[in-house]
Amino acid sequence: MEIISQVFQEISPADFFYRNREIAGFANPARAIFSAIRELVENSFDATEPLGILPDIYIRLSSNNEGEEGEKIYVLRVRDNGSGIPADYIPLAFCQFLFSSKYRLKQSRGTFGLGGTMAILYGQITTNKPVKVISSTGSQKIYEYTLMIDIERNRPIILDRKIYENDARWHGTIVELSLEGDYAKAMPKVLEYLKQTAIANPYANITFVDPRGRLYKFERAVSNLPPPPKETLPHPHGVDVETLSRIIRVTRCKTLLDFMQEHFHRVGRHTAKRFLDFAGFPEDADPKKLKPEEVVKLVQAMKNFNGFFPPDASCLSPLGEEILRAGILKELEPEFVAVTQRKPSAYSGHPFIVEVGIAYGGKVPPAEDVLLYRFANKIPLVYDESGDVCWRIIKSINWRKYGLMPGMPVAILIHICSTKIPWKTVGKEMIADRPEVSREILNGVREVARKLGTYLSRKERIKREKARISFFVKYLPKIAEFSAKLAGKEKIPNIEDLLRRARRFEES
Amino acid sequence: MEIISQVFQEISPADFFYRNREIAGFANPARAIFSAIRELVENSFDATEPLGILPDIYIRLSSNNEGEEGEKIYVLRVRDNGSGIPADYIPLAFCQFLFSSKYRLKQSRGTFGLGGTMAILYGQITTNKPVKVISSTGSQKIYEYTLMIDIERNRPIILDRKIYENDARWHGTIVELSLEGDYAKAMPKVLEYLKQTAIANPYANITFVDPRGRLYKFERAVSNLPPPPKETLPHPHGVDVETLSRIIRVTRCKTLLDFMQEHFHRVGRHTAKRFLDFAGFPEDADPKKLKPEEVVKLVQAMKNFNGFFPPDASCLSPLGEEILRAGILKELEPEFVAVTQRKPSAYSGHPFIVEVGIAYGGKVPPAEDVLLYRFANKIPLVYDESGDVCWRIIKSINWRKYGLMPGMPVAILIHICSTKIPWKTVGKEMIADRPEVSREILNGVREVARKLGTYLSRKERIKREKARISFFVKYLPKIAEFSAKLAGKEKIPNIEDLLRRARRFEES
Amino acid sequence: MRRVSLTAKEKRREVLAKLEKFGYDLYDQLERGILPDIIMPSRSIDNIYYSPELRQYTLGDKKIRRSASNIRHLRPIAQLVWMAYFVHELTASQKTSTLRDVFYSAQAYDIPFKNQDESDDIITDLETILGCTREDFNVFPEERSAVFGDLTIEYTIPNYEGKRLNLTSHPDGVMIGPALTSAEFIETNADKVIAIEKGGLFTRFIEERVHERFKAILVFLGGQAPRSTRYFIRRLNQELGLPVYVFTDADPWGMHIAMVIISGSANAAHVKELTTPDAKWAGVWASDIVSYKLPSDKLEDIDVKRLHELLRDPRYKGEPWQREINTFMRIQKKCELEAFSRYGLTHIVDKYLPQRLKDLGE
Amino acid sequence: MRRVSLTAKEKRREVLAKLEKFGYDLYDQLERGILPDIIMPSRSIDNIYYSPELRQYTLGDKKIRRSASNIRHLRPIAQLVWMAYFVHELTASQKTSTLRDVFYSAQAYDIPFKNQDESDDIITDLETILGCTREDFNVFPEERSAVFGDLTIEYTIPNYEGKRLNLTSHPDGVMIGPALTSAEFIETNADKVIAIEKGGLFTRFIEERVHERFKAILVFLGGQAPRSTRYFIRRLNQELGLPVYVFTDADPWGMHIAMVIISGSANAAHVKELTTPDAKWAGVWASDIVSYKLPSDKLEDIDVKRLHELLRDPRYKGEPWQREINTFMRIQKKCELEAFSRYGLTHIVDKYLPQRLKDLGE
Repeated sequence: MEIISQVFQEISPADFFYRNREIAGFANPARAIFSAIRELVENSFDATEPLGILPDIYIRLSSNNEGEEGEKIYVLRVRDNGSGIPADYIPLAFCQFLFSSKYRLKQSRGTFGLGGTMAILYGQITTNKPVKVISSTGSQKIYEYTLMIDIERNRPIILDRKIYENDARWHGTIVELSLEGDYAKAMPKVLEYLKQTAIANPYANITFVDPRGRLYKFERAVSNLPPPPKETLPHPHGVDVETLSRIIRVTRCKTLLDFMQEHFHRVGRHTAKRFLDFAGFPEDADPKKLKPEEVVKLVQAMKNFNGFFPPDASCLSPLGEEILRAGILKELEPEFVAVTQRKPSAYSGHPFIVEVGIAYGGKVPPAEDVLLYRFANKIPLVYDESGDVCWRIIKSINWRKYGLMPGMPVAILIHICSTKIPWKTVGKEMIADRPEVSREILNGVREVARKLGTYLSRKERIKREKARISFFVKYLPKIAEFSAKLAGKEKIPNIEDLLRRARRFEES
Repeated sequence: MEIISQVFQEISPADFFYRNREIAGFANPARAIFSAIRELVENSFDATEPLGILPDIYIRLSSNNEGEEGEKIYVLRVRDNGSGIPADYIPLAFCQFLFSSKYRLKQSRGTFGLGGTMAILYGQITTNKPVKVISSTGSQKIYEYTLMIDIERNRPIILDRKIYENDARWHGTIVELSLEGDYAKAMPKVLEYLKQTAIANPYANITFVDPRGRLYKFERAVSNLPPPPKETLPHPHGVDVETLSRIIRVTRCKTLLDFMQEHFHRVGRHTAKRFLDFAGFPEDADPKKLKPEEVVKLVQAMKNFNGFFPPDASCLSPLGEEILRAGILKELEPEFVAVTQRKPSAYSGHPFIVEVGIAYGGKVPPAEDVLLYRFANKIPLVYDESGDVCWRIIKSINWRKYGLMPGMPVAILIHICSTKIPWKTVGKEMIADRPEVSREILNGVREVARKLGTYLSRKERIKREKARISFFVKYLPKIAEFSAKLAGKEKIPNIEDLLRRARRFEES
Repeated sequence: MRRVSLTAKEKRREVLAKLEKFGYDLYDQLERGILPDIIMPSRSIDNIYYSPELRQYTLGDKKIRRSASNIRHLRPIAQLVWMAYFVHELTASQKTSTLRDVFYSAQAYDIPFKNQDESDDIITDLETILGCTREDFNVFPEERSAVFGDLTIEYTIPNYEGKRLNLTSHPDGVMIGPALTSAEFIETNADKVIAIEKGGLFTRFIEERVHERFKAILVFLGGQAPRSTRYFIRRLNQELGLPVYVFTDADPWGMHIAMVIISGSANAAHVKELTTPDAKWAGVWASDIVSYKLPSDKLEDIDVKRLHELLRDPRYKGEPWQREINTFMRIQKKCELEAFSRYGLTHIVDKYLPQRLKDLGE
Repeated sequence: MRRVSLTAKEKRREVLAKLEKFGYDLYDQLERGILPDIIMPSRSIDNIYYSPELRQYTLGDKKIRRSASNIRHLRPIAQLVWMAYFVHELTASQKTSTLRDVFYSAQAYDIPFKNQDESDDIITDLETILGCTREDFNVFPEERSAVFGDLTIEYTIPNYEGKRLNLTSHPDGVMIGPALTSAEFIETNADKVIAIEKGGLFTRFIEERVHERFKAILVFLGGQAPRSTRYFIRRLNQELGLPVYVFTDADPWGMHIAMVIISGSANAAHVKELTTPDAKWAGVWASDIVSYKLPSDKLEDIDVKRLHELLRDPRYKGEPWQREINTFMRIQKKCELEAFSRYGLTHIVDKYLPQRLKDLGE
């Protein structure tokens, strides 16, 4: 008996993400508005900051039928002063899935390389309108494309292309797309997102004009940028079989000793020798001739060898303590602030840095719980707080140990930057609980909490010292007075000498 | 000034999922074991049940170094008696992403078409070992492939292929792969998954041999299968611009009247006429000549027109009240059970059916909260309960209204089946909060809760009725006795007559 | 209304007669083959009115009907009849009982109460039906308060009938229990009554001979005064014509202790012999905190909430209530009677008391 | 230890002398230019022992030292000296005060206490140092209990000196306050003391003439008895040689009320004149619940927890304690004194009381 079998079919990546658009944050009209703004703003940041440009980002969301409730058609326009995109790449960069500038080993805001294209796809399937992209790299020309996505083939369709003179040598990118959405519902999260973005990126100018014509301006407070990330080699601790196989396929090294030094992060001659000895491979073995089991053995050895240097931060772009402090002071105006940048660390070979700030008093509202601001690669996370590892850690800490009681005005800012943020979901809102990462977060939080604890206890100690001296002055005369009365004596004992001695004793 | 721009790069779908494997449930060694078992078991169900085969599924997880703690290498083997896969399709079906039999408009367990391939990819990158697939469609041959994935190209690599005679005309598929994992940690969830799978699929035999050699057997309790799903046309309510454009591209219809009847679910001549009138399109318009704005207008009209028949359930394969009740009775042995299958409904044009069961007493443990079992397309969901819409709905219900107090032994089973489950994340563990879906769940839960409420209140009423009659018998003589004493009378009034009347009054 | 000067024996006879009539009514209905019913004034909140004439809470005209044909009423009616029978026995044999005793006694007759609240409630029903207080049928609460001063009483209880006692005979104060409640007043030289919330101050007043210096009968309230004590104060006022001054802590709760003596509580709207409408709240006032610079505490949330409730209460319409509530709100402070100790133990008696009595027109 | 038969006047003189010596010690140190210190027995939990000879809790040999050179001790020492001064004035002028009054009085001397707990604690320190009770220096608590029975006393307080009162003179019971605590015992015909936890039953016993029928002095404890009442019971036992029987509810709390009268509390381990080691807990026992079929309630978690604590308590080593604790555990029930009412109001007096007194060898 032969059974009629299933029908098989291949689909394109664009089709896959079209069918599963909710997984990238386009689950409903309110969320779609939020996600579209966020994805385009992140693209703008990535087109400016890493290239040394102070970001100027202008966002406009407009609608012809504002005032009615519920879902309607919006036009979203985002303009930046970034590096621009070379004309030939524009159609692919915006209208083809899995084509991006972000598939590299350095920190960038978007890590799936889907965001912008996903927003355009969502706009297309809800409005059937093309997207307009205007860009220049600062050359003599400005290019304007009118594009749609061929979803079944995962290819851009170029509907129109115009070229303008660029006398002013403007550089940047403008994206304008139509989409169905529900701004009334999305508004609180959109504004929270922009406000927190301004905290973590105090070197940016951000302007937002909303569909009701209201203007939100977040102005630049510092004019130095964080150090831009550099592309880096993979760290041996983070290498899996697939990565190693790919490197073997392309290497020109003839010996494992060269191979280790050439292709891995922070591996010098000495380290390579010690490692190969540990792993039990001859130094002169030809990497191309490794058998599959030997590749596995080499990967295992890389994971287990403790002698590698930890990854350095050059591929990362943390805020730095100065900018973090500036952002906190600007926004929260606290009585006390402490910040820390943890040493670079790595999970599964992905380097990351945790930065933590604490703020006490000032504009921080007193609350039962500590107020938590979460950032990943400088992006604020405004959804799903309670599923985040940061939240779990904050809740697990015994704050009393640091002299903090419920009801005190304390805010914690946690920023994790990495070449690969360990997201819990594709929605990029919750950080997963990786032991290496949560250890750094915990230690960072403890470090700033200790500083705050020290501040609070010093404040307390000064108060107490003043009280001590006043105690002698107050109570010794009382003891003299009443003991004299009890003893039936007329004369109260002379305690001047004792008081003088007590004071001296106190001061020593 | 021209700025050096970013470097662009295209990656394959396999590479994308390799880079982002945690989003498909392969975040860590414990979770990977669970996900690999689940994905292969689901594939086995999809290869048997819809084709009218009573599933026999055998799972074996083995390890050479069991006993040590933590991560190690396992061999996972899953065998089913399903339809088998035609020889030529085997490499693509298992070792190419976005190639699947599941991209159709009918209900199947896996909806991303990623699961099996993802497990194989994870095994490959952790162990560098190929996967072995043995399959026959019941023909004269059995094929055995040894395969790997070319991740950078998203293509299968065939390492070996053997052909055996199939005298017994065996049909089915065996998959055997190696992967790194942590069974000790994964065990509770794996066993919970299998137990709940047995509840929702009481027509299957499931056998599991774990690495410690323990045998878990879940035996078939009923031998009738749910009706298999049929492939269906899209329902007009669920059509977006992209879907409509694709249909227009392939249609041979010359008029919209024909077009509507030919390509959409449950649209007959009369409905098509009424709809086109409502939408303001001439019946004889040529679909191929619609302008982009007209396509959008037609889609909007489809969404807004109330005259379409609701989708029928033919493309869905719900459990049915009988099987659901059997599963509950078998596993929970409750004092009371009620089940309901809601009428088919649709969200964004995807038909779905919600089935709900309630169990009271028996083996259901009394607990503060109602015990919740969630199923999607017959798959139990065992992770992330609190993020699920079912959980939110259960929590939102005022159970007291149905006579239920905290601490009572109540379990709710919710099964949603659909051509497209509205997942919240790629991990397939949480159902998103779609108004159409949550309304059906809410109504389903209310319906069974009402039945339970009726049962409990009838139980209570019978108890009360008995109490009523005993009241008269008890208290009327007291009133007679003490009023006589107070009044100073020797004789107690005769109340026999009154008692008789009270009884009759009660019975009426 | 009953005459104030009813002697104890007459009073007892009247109560017994009322109880017997209550029993006869039910007996009669049963004899005629009718499921009996009982009609009584409603004590629900919408039938409780403040009566400016009586200057206390009182019940309106709304009646409720309990019928044995209603299954939910059967049990309460049976309990009520039993209760009437039980207190009839008690009164007839001149014994007393506590609320707690009554609760337990029911078990002997197989008419158990679920809890004491239920049995207390049935006693209140009986009070409402008969129009007299539970003390009239010899049911007393646990709480004990005390009296001290030049008043000679004559006991009416068994074994003590005709015996007399002067209430200065025990300088710790004489307990107000069943015996004193039912005693006759024979003779007094006092010209006023001073009621005091706290025991410590009561002892202080005795030690400082306030009863002699101010010709006062001193009553220790023990916080919110038990009903027997309120009844006793009323008798001092009505039978002997003595003005009554009440001293409490300066807070909303102390103020209300005075008010309940003056105008009664909503809980006791169904009885009419517990109030002393002419009694005066003599302090400590909120304004005293300011003028005497007394040590004080900040008002807590619950105090402020209580003040707002009192503002809406019809009993608090006039003065000094409105003035003092507003002063509390303004200064946000409260203090206790003992606060005067900061000026020495005798200050309250030497300075404050004479001044205040003068202020109040004494 | 002080002799039991010390008269009130002698006692007062002795207390005053102790207070003066305490003052002089401090004065002397200051005069010699030394930061003074005070050494006293520690009242910490590891210095409290159960003394089988004394049959009460008592303090061990551990001492603590409070030195004015320690900043944390300065304030308590000042408070302690002031307290000694204050109660010296009180005792000398034969006035009484409550704990609350003391708390407020401190403010006049600019040595305020944070709260009453703090001032109560300093009074306890003073008791420990001087080895006498706060009642000895005229500080009394708020709570009032009462006594009734054939005992003639003679007052020693000002204005009442030499006056006599028979404690049957007021049938509601005579309050045990400062005046009675300091009175001399003149004459009695009673041959025992019956102490009762609840007021209702106390009144019942009076009404049923228990004082005559059983020749008993009746004491109303009012729950956990105030220290002045425990002292009073001790005097009845020691000075008059009367055996003491204690009746409480049948639960761990009632049992402990009896125990505190017999062997004292850990809180008062520093004073030695509050216990009556020969007093007997006469009921209601757990075993009575079974043998008398009394209406009962289920033990609650907190009751069971308390029983486990008592099991470990050295005071509960002997009988009837062990037997009754085990019975409680077994039957998991408790009941109140009033529970006897199920057999009628007089049952407890007619049947239970004579039987129990006989059981106890009366």
